[in-house]
Amino acid sequence: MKFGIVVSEGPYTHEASDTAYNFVKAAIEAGHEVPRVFFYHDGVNVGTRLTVPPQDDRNIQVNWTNLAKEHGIDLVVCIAAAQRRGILDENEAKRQGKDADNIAEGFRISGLGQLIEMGIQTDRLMMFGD
Amino acid sequence: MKFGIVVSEGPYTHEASDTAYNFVKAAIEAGHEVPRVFFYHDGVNVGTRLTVPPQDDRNIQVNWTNLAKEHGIDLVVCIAAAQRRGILDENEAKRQGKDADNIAEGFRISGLGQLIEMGIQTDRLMMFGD
Amino acid sequence: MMEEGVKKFLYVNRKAPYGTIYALEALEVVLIGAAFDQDVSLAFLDDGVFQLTRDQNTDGVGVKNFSPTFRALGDYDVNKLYVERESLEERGLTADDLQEIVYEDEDDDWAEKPSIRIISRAEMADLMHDQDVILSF
Amino acid sequence: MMEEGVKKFLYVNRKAPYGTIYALEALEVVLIGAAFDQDVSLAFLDDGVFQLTRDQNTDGVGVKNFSPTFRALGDYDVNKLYVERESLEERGLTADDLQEIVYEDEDDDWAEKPSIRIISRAEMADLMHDQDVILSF
Amino acid sequence: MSTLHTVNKSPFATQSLLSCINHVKDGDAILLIEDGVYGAAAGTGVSDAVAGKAGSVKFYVLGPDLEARGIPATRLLEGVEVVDYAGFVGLAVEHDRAQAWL
Amino acid sequence: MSTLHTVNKSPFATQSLLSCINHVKDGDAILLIEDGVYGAAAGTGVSDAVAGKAGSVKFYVLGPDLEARGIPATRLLEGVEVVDYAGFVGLAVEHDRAQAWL
Repeated sequence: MKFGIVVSEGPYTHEASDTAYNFVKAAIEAGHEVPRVFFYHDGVNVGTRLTVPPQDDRNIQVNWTNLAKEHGIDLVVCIAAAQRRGILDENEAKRQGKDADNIAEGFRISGLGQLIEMGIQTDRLMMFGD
Repeated sequence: MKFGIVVSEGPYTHEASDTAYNFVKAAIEAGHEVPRVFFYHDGVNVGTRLTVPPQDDRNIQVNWTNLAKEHGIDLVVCIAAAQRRGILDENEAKRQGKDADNIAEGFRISGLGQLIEMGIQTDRLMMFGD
Repeated sequence: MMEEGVKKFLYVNRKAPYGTIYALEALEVVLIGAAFDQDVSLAFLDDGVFQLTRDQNTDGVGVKNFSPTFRALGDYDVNKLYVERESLEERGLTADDLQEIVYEDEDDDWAEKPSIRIISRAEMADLMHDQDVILSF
Repeated sequence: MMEEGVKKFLYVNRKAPYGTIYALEALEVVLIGAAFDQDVSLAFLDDGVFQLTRDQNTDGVGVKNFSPTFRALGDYDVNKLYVERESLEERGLTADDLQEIVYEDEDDDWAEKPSIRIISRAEMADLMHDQDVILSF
Repeated sequence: MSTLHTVNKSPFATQSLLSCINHVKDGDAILLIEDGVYGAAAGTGVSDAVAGKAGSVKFYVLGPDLEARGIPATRLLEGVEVVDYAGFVGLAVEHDRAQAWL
Repeated sequence: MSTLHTVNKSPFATQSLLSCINHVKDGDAILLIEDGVYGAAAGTGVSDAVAGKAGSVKFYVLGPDLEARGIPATRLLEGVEVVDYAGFVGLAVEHDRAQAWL
């Protein structure tokens, strides 16, 4: 079965991104497919490479990046939500005249159409938020 | 009278940073002092210079930066909360081996002691959060 | 599930506007989603019914007023806005407190019709149960 | 207000742990604040009482378990943890469901004493009313 | 000695207003802000709880947040006073401490 | 055709669980996760509401979230079943759609 996943809250502040991560791992272990995870609302903040969590805590961004690499998951950060919250890739930074970007490896910025498309093309849409 | 202000939620997602901003403006207009605003929890996300809000919306970071410049307000972003959420200044980025920083003009990163000190040195502590 | 066909999408709105951004960002999904030719419905229950009230004026708070956008939904062929009666009642509201939102029915000589349909809690449960994809805000 | 003296600081904890970070980050403020030699109290009411329950084990969720830190508060001279009885009762909890948290009383030959004090809702209201600075989490 | 309490959550969504009401002292003030302003309306499922406390505690509501949400002054509970941000500042000055029911 | 409902908020803090219970259909399942797991305990202010619905709807609770919060299995309401993340995935597969009560 194909799962589409939405993460609606930022890392550490809410448990949503942890629950989503644990769900995706379990789904893949059970033989299901997770073609895409869509990060919306504060969820876009999961996709910054600038987090420095305490050494005795998990690194939520790195966990997602590794899981995506291993299983070919498309990690999509919503462009509209990301711009409001200051998550940019190199292209967007250039286009917006910003002098830095912060997107993490394995994440890409794209439009809300990717969320709808995910809803159409998967068998179950799971939302994790606040 | 001296007000200390805590902002506990990120920009756009919650109204907290807007309410705090409107409160601080009104306090200063009424002749009071606001020596410091302390950004904690997701409030640290107010201090990124990478936000690109829609053109017909307010720019929360720029509003704070301008208000602070005009009235000499110390905008302090909590270092522990900021590291978890990926808000870094140039020094912190270097220290943590990160290749970019995102702190906005007029904001500085410092410790939680600045929050306690603010509570001691002001007449009223006002918290705006979720 | 219809692999090639049209899916029923329900956008569930349970939060008040302005205090948090969920209502506004839900509306942004609806507007983009309208281009995908799916069978779209919006549900307003609990504090979500507050999103549709008349005369919202955000000048004093300096936050963007997005309530006029609901009136444009008809132009995007989004015309099924289900509002729960019990949620209105608990909040002291009636249908008259909500904005007038209409669409032009192309199957009825473009007659102007109301997009808001007040339904009972039981009907809301039925509506939710009849969907392929549920997006919660 | 005592411009030069010691202020009464109350940390109000009303949220459950782990679902959100407020409980953990409140504790981080308390630990730093302990160095400032103020008169510090912690209040646990509503879902905040869940922060103090025994036997928390976060291995399965992969989130950091910060509940042992409460037991270290005594070493920081933070030993007034007020827990509201009505909040416990509504949640089916008693004092026995909470961690044992103690401090050594330097005024009583370092005798070990409990830091947790179960108080009524009315006493909680009195406590809140007796503060200079209230930090809410 | 009295306290200014601020409540910023909808009373239909969370328990914050109720918990605040259960912890105020006579002579305190409760200011409803942000989504908390919905608690100031008459004829709702929570208006009895507010009205019942309005004898011993003074209720205020932040006008700009009311207007944003389209709540007309005619719908307010009797005795609830509307203030602007300057009034909010004034309330914080008048009372000895502020407590936010987040 | 049935729905898997997920509730991730404490029933003592918000109305999410109550609203979910008011909108489920017979044969649906409710899975309590994150701070929602507090709703699975017996002897609380909300356990009657959960127990009253447990006849027509199956309640599940996410074990790792229970353990994180130190809630022993002995405190669970009768009929509430504990699942792990694999069980969560299984429930999502078994039902025709998932609805998150955020």
